[in-house]
Amino acid sequence: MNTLIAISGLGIFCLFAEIINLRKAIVPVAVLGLIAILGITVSEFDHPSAWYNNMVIVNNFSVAFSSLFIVLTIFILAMSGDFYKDKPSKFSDFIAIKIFLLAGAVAMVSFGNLSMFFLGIEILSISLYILAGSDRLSILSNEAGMKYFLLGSFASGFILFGICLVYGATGYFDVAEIYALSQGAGLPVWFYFGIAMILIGMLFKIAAAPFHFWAPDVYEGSPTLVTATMSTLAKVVAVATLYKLVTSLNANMPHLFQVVIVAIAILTMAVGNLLALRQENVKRMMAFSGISHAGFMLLALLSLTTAAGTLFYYTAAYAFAGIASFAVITSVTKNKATQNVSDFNGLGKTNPVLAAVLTMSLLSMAGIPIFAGFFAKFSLFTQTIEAGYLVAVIAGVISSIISIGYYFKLILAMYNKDADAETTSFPWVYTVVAVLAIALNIGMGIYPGCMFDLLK
Amino acid sequence: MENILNHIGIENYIFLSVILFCIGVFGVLYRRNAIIVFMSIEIMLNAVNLLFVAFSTYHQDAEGQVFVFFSMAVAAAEVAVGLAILVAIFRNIGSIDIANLKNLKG
Amino acid sequence: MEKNLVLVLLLAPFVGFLVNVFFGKKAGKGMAGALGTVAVALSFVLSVYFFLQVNQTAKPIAVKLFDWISVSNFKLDFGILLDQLSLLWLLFVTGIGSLIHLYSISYMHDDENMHKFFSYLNLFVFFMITLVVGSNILIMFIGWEGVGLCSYLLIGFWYKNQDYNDAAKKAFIMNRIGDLGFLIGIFILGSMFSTLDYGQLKAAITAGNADTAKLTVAALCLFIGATGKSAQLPLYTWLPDAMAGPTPVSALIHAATMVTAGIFMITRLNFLFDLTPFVQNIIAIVGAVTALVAASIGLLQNDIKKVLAYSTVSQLGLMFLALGLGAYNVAVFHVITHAFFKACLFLGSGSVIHAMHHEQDMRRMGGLRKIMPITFMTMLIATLAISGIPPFSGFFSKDEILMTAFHANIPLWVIASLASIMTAFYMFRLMYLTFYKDFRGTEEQKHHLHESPGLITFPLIVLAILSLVGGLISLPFGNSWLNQYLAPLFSEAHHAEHHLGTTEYTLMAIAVAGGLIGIGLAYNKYLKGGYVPKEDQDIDGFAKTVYNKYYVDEAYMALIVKPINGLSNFFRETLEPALSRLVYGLGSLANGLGSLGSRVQNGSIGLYLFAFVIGFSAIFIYLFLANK
Amino acid sequence: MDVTTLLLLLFVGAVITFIAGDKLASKVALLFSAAALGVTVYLLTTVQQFSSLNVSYPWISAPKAYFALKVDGLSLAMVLLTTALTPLIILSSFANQFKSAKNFYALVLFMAFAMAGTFLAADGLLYYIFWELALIPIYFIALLWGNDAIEARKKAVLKFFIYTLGGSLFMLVAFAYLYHKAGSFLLTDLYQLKLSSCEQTWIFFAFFLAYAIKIPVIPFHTWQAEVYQKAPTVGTMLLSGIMLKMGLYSVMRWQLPIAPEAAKTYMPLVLGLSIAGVIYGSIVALRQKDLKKLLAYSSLAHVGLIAAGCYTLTYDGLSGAVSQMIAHGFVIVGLFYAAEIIYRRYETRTIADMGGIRTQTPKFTSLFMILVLASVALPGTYNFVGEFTVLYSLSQINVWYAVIGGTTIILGAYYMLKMFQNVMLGETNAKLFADVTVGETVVMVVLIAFLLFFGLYPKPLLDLVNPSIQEILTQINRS
Amino acid sequence: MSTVLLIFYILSAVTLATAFLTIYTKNPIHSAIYLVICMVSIMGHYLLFNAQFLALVQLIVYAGAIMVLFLFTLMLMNLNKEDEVHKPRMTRYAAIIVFIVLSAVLVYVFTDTKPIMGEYDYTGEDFQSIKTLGKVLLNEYMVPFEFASILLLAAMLGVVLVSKKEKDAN
Repeated sequence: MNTLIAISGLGIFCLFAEIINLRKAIVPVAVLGLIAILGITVSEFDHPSAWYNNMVIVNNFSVAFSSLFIVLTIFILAMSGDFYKDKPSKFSDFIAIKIFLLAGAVAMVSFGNLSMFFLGIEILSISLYILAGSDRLSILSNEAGMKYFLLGSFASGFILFGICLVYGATGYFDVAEIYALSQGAGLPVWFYFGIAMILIGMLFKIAAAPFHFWAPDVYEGSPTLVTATMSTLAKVVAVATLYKLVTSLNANMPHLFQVVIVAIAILTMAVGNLLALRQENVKRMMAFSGISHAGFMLLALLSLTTAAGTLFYYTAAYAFAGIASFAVITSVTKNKATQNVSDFNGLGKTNPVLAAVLTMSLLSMAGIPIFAGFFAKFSLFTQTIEAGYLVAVIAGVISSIISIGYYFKLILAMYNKDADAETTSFPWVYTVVAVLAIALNIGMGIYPGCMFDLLK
Repeated sequence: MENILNHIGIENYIFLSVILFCIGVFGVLYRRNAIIVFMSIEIMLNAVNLLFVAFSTYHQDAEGQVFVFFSMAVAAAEVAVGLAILVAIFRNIGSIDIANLKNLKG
Repeated sequence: MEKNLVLVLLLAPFVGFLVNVFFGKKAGKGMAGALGTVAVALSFVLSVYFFLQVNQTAKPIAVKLFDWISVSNFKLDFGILLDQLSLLWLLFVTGIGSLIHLYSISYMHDDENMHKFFSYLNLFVFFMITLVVGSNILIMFIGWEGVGLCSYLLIGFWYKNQDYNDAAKKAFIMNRIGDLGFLIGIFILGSMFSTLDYGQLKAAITAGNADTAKLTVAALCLFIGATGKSAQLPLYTWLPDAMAGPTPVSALIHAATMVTAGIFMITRLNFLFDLTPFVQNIIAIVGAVTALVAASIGLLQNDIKKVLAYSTVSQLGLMFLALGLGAYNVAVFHVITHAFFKACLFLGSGSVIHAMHHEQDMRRMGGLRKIMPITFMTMLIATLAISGIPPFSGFFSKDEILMTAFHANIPLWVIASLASIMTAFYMFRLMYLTFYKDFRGTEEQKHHLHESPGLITFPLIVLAILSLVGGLISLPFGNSWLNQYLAPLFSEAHHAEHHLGTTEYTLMAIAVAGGLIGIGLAYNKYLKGGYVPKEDQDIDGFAKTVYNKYYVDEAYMALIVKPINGLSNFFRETLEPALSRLVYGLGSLANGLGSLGSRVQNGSIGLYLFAFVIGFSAIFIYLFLANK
Repeated sequence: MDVTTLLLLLFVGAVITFIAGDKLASKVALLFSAAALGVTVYLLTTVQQFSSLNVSYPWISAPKAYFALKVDGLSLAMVLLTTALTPLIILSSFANQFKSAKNFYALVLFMAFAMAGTFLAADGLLYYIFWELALIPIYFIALLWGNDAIEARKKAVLKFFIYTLGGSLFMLVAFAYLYHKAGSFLLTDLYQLKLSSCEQTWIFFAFFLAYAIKIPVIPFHTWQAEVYQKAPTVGTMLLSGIMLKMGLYSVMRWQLPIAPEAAKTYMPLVLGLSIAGVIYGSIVALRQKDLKKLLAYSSLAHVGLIAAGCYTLTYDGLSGAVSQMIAHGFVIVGLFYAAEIIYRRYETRTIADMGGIRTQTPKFTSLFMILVLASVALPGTYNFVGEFTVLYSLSQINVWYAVIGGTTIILGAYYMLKMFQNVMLGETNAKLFADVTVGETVVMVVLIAFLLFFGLYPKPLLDLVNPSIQEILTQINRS
Repeated sequence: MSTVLLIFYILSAVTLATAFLTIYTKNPIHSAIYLVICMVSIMGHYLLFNAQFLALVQLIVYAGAIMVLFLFTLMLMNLNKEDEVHKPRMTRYAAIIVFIVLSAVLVYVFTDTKPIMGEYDYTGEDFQSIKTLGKVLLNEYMVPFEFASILLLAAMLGVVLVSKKEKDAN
C-alpha cells in the first residue's frame, strides 16, 4: 500500500516539477524516488498485510513483482531522459504517465478486491494507449494507438463482464471471500463463465494467440521506448496478474481449463516463433518473440501451487533481457527512420559493447545456458513435466529451436556484415542501462537460487 | 417492498445483458467508422453495468452499484482517450475509417 | 643377454631405418646403402646364431617385452617367439634381404632418394621380422600391416608417376581387404579362446572341444587374409601391378619374403587348419586354380617383370595347394627354394633392365647372352630350378607338392602339373626372348649394353648357387633335414614321409617330362621359330583375353570400384544435398508457416476483432458446451 | 590443486587473453592452456585416488542442483585430451594473423573451459550448461573467422547451431523428466533411478537425439561437413578433435547408465546407424573435392565406429571407444593442420589444385604420411588400439557388425591414400611450397609422437580409464 | 404478467432496438441519437430497480457527457453526411454469423444455469440509497475511489499529450 501511495505521489510530483521549472531534475528525481520506493517495497517482504478492507493485500508475491516492476520502470525512466529530449514541453507528462502506469501495475499484483484489479488494469491500459499513440505526427504511432485502444477496450469489456458474472455468482468483489466461496460447492455456473471471461481478457493483455494480433502492430508502430515498456513491463504485469487472478480466484483449476491453457500456450509459442522468422523489423520481431514468451509463461498456470517462484524468475529474466535488448535497439535506431535488422549491420565493429549486450540478451531469450533465460525455461519445463503436460514441453522445445532462427538473424547481422551507413553516436545512458540489465540477467543465471527461492 | 427480481427474474436480465453485449460486439465487428465502433463499445460496457445493477439487487448488496461508478469512470476515460487518438488520426489522414489503418502488418 | 640379442635382431633394421631417415641424405648415397645393408646383415648374423642354437637344442626362445593391448577377456603381451619356423623365415628374410640390399646399392645408385629407398627397405625388413617373430597373432598382424605399408611405399617409390602411385594404392587396399578377413579371424579366435598367443592357442584348439563351425569361419577368415597378402585368387591382381616398384623391391618383397607371409601364417596356425578340413579344401582348390590361372596369364606377357610376377603368383598357388593338403613342410620347402630362385630371377631381370635403361619389354630385348654372361648364367640356373629340372632346388620342392597332390586328389595334381608345364614354357620363353637371337632394341640402348657391376652380380651368383643346391635341405630320399627340423611344429599326422615307390618315381618322371615338354615348346617357338610376340594392338582372339589377364582388373573395376565411386558420387551429389535439404526443408517449412501467418496478420483491426471473438467462442464452446 | 583450479585457470585465461589485447593474445592463451595441461598432468601423476578430487557445492535450491564435478579416469582422460590439444591448436595458429585476435583466443580458451567442464560435470544441469556453453564460442569462431562467402557461411553455421541446440534441448527435457523422478540432477542419484522400460525408451532417444547430432551419427550429420569446411582451421580442430568427443563421452557417462534397458533393447538400431555412418562417411569421402570436407567425412566414419563401440555396452567397446576417441582427436587435429599448412602456401583447399608437393617438402610429406597412416589405423599407432578393440567388441555382439564396420579399414585406406596421392604425390607442382616451419613441425611431431607412443604402449591410458569403465558397466548391468 | 414485467419488456425492447439501430443506421448523428435513447432506456432499467442515484449518474455521464463528447467530435470532423462506406459484404456476413454464434453460445450456456424465479432474497435493508452508496464508496471503497482519480488524471494527461502541439525543442 505504501508503495502504491508513494508511486502515485511521485507521479503527481513530476507534474508539479514541470510547473516549478524543474524539468531537468525530473528524471533524476524520479529515478531516485523509485529507488527509494524500491527500498520501501523490499522492506515489506515477509511482512504480509492487508490494507483498507482488503483492498490492497501485500504479500511476498506482490512485493517481489512490485519490486521487479519498479526496477523495470527505473530502467525505462532512465532512458526516457534522452529519448524525449526533443519534446521538452511534454516531458513531465511522459514521465508522469509512466509512473502512473507503474501504479496501475502495482495495483494489479497487490489487489485484494476486483475493483482494484479493474482500475489497475485500466490505468495501465489507458497509459499504454496514450503512449502508443504519443508520437502524434506519426501515422504509424497513431495507428498503433488506435489499434491498441480499440482492441484493448474491447477486451476490457470482456473482463468487466467476467467480473460482473463473478460478482453475480458470489456477491463479492473481495478476492478472499470469492476464494472461500469457490472452494465450496453450489456456485452458479456463471462463476466459471466469469473466470473464463476474465481469463480470456487477460490472455488478450499478455498477447496469447489467438488474441495476440494487436501486439506486433502496436509494438512496431509505437515509439521504441514505449515498445520497450510494453514488451517488458506491460507483459510481465499482465502475466503476473493472470497468475495471481487464477490462483486467488480459483486455485483448483478444472482440468478443462488446463487443457485450454495448454492449447493456447502451444499455439502462442508456435505463432510467435513462426511469424517472428519472417520479420525484418526488429521491433516487430521482438513483438513476436514476446508472444512466444507469453506462451511459455502460460505454462506456469499449469502448476499453480508451485510456479510462483518460477514465474517470477522467468518474467524477470525475460524482462531484463528485454530491457537490455531494447536499450540497444533504441540506441541504434534512434536517428533512423526504420528499425530493420539491416540497421544493425556491423554493430559488432562500430560498438562492440552494445553488440555484445544485444547478443547476450538474445541468447538469454533463446534460452542458452548461463543466461537467466535458460534457467527460466528449464525450471518451467521441469514443472510442466511434473504437472504431466509433456506435450507442452515438447512444443516449447521445438519452438525454442525455431526461435534460434530469428534471434540469430540479428546476431548474424551485427557480426557478419559491414555497417551500411555512417555510425551515429550512442548516448551513454542506453549503454549503462543495457549493461546493467544484462548484468542482472547474468547474475540471475549464475546464481539462480536467489530468485527461485523468493516465492517458496 | 419486495425484491423486484421476483417479478422479472434474474435470468431475464442476464439474457438482456448478454444480448446487448453481443449487439455491442456485433457493432464493433460490423462497422468501420471508428466513432460508431466506440459507441458499440459503450453499449457493451452499458450491458455489463446493467447486469451489475441487476446482480446488486439480486444480492441486495451495494457493492455492485459502487462498481458501476468505477465502470463509468473507466468508460469515460476510455472514450476521452480514444477520441483524442481518433482526432490525431483524423488530423493526419483525414479519415476515421478503421479499415484505412493497415500500415502495420505482416 | 638373450633378450638383448633378440632386441638387436629385431631393432637393427629399425635403427637403420631411423638413421637413414634422419641422416641418410647427409651421409651420402654410399653410406646410406652400406648402413642399410649392415643393419640387415647384423640381423642375419644374429638369426644364424639363434638358428644354430635352436637347431641344436630344439627349444624355442620366448621373450616377453611388455604388456600391450588388453581387452576384456585377454591381455596381449608384446612378446617374441623364436622357434624353428620363425627362425627359418628369419634366415631367408634377412639373408636374401642382405643380398638385395647389397644389390640395391648399385642398382639404385642413380636415384636421388636412395637414402629413402634404403630406409624403406630397412623398415620393411623390420616389419617382416616383427611379423615372423611375434609371439601372438596380433603382433603378426602388426608386421603384416607394416610390410603392407612398406610395400605401398616402395611400389610408389617413384612417386612422380601417378600410375605407380595407383599401383601402390591398389596393393595396399587389396591387402587391406585380406587384412579385414585376418582381423575378423583374430576376433573369432580371441573370443573363443581368450588368447591370441600361439602356444596357448595351440593348446586350446588341440584340446578339441571348440565349436568346429566357428573354427571353420575363423580359419576361412584367416585364409582370406592370406589370399590378400600372398596374392591368391581373387585378390592377386595387385601383385603384377606392384612391379611398378624398383626391381630389388620386387625381388625382396613381391617374390621372396612378404608374399610368403600368408604361407607363414597358415603354417604357424597349422593346428587350426588341421581341424577345419573344409577350409583346407578351399585353400587347396584356390591354390591350384591360382597356379593355373596365373601361369596361363604368364604365358603371353611381354613385360619381363610381369612374367615373373605371374610366375610368383602361380608358384604361391602351388604352395597354397600344399598347405591345403596339409603338407606344411612341403609348402615351407617350396617357399625357401622359391625365395632363392625367384629372387635370383628378379635380380637378374633387374640387371637386364638396368642394362637396358629401364626397358622392360622383352620384345625390345634379345641376344643379351653374350653381353651379360653372368646375368645369363645365373638366370638360367634359376629358370631351370623353377621349371623343375633336377637336380635344381625347384625340382625337389615342386615335386613334393605334386606328389602330395597326387596322393590327395588327382584333378588337383593335373592342374598343378599343367601349371608346372606352363611355368617351364613361359620361363624359357622369357630366357629365349631376352638372351637369345639378336638385339631388338634401339641403337642407343645397344650402345649402352653392359654387364652389371660386381655389387649386382655377386648377389646373383650367391642366389644362383642357392637355387642350385637349395634342394639339399629336404631330399626326398628320407631323413629330410627340413622335415625333422620342423617336426615339433606339426601334429603327428604329417610326420609320415612319402615312401618312395614306383608311383613316386613315375610321378617324378612325369613332372620332369612335363618340364621338358614346356621347355621344348618354348624352344620350338621362340628359339627355333624365332617368333617374337606381336605388338599390343595386333593381339587378338583368346590371346588378347589372356594377354589382358582375363580382364579381371577391368571386371573388378566395373563391379566394385566403379559402383563404389558411383555410390560415392550419388551420396555426394544427391543424398547429401537431399539430407541437407531435408534439414533446410524443416527451416523452410517454418518459414513458410511464418509467411502464411504473416498474411493472416494483414493489419486489419476487423480481422483481429474477429479472431478475438472466434477464439472466445471456441473456448466457451469447448469449456461449457462440448464437455458438458 | 584440483579440477576446479583447472576450470578456473581456463576461464580466467579466457578473460586475461581478452584483456591482454590483440598482440599478446595468442601467447597468453598458449600460456594458460599449457598451464592447464600442466595441472592435468600433475593431477594424473600425483593423485592416487581420483575420487578425492570430486567437488560438490550446493548451487541452486530449486530445482535442486549442485556444482558437482566428478573426477575419475574417464573424465580425466577426456580432460587430458582437451588440455593437451588446446595448446597445440593454439600453437598451430600462430602463423595465422587473426583480426581481433584477443576475441578469437579468448573464445578458444572459453570453449576449452566449457568442454572440460562438460567432461567433469556430475550434475545434470551443470553438465547441460557446460554442454551448451561450448556451443557459443565455436559458433562465433566459425562465423567470424571462417572461410568462404559470408552468406553460405552464415547458413551453414546457423544450421549447425540450431541443429545441435535443437538436439540438446530434447536432452534437456529428458533431464527435466529425470529430475521429476529423482528430485536431483546428481549423477549418482540418476544412476539409482528405477525407470520403466517405456520411460527409458523416451529418455534414451531424447539423449540419443542430442548426441547423435553432436557426434554425429547419420542421418544427423548434415551440419558437419559444411561447418568443418567453413570454420577456420582452429575451429575445425576444436570441433573435430574435442567437441565431437563430448557427445561420445556423454553417451558413456549419461545415456547408457541412465537408460540401460533401452540401450539393450535398441542396440541393433543404434549400432546399425553408427555402423552405417562408418560406411556412409567413407564412401562419401571418396569423391570429395575439398580437402577439409574429405577429412570431415572421414571423421564421420571414424566417430561412427566409436559410437558403435559405445553402444555395444561391452567393456571392450567402451574402452576401445575411449582409446579411439583420444586417438582420433589427435589424428584429426593433425590432419586438419596439414590441410591448413597446405592452405597457407597454396591458398586452396581443392584437392585438384594440389599435388606434387612431396618433392618440395619431404619433411612435411613424412609427417603427413604418418598421420594418414594413423588415421587408417595402422598397427603401431594408437588408432589401431582403439579400432581393434572396438571392432573386437563388435564381433562379440555379432560378427557381421565387425565385418561391416571393418570395411572402414579398407575404405578408409582407399580414400585416405587417394587423397594423399592427389595432394602430395605426382609431378612436382609448379607452385612453390615453402618447407614447413619449426612451429608447424613441432605441433605435428608432438601429435605423432603421442599417437605412436601410446600405439605401442597404450597401457597407461588403458589403466587410467579401466576402473571408470568398469564402474559404468556395473551401472549398465544393474538389474 | 405483472406490470413490472411488462415495463421490463418494453424497456428491453427499446434498449435492444435502439442499440441495434445505433449500429445499423448509416448516419453517425442518428447513431448518436439512438445511443442516447438506448442509454435513457437503460436508465429506465435502473429506475425499475429503484437505483435512483445510479439512474441519475447514468443520465449525466452517458447521455450527457459521453454523448456530448461523441457529438462534439462528430461535428468537429464534419462527418454528419452519409459518406460512410460499409465494410465489404463478406465482412458483414461474417460479422452477422459471428454475432449469431456468439449470442447463441452465450444464451445457450446461460439457459442452462436455471436461476430460480420468484425466490429472491429481500433483506429489507437499505442498500442503494445515496447515503448508503456514499458510505460504501467512501469507507470500504475509499482506495479504489482515490485510485480512480489516478485513472482520470492519467487519461486527462494522455488526452492533452496526444492532442497538444509540441513547443519547439528549445
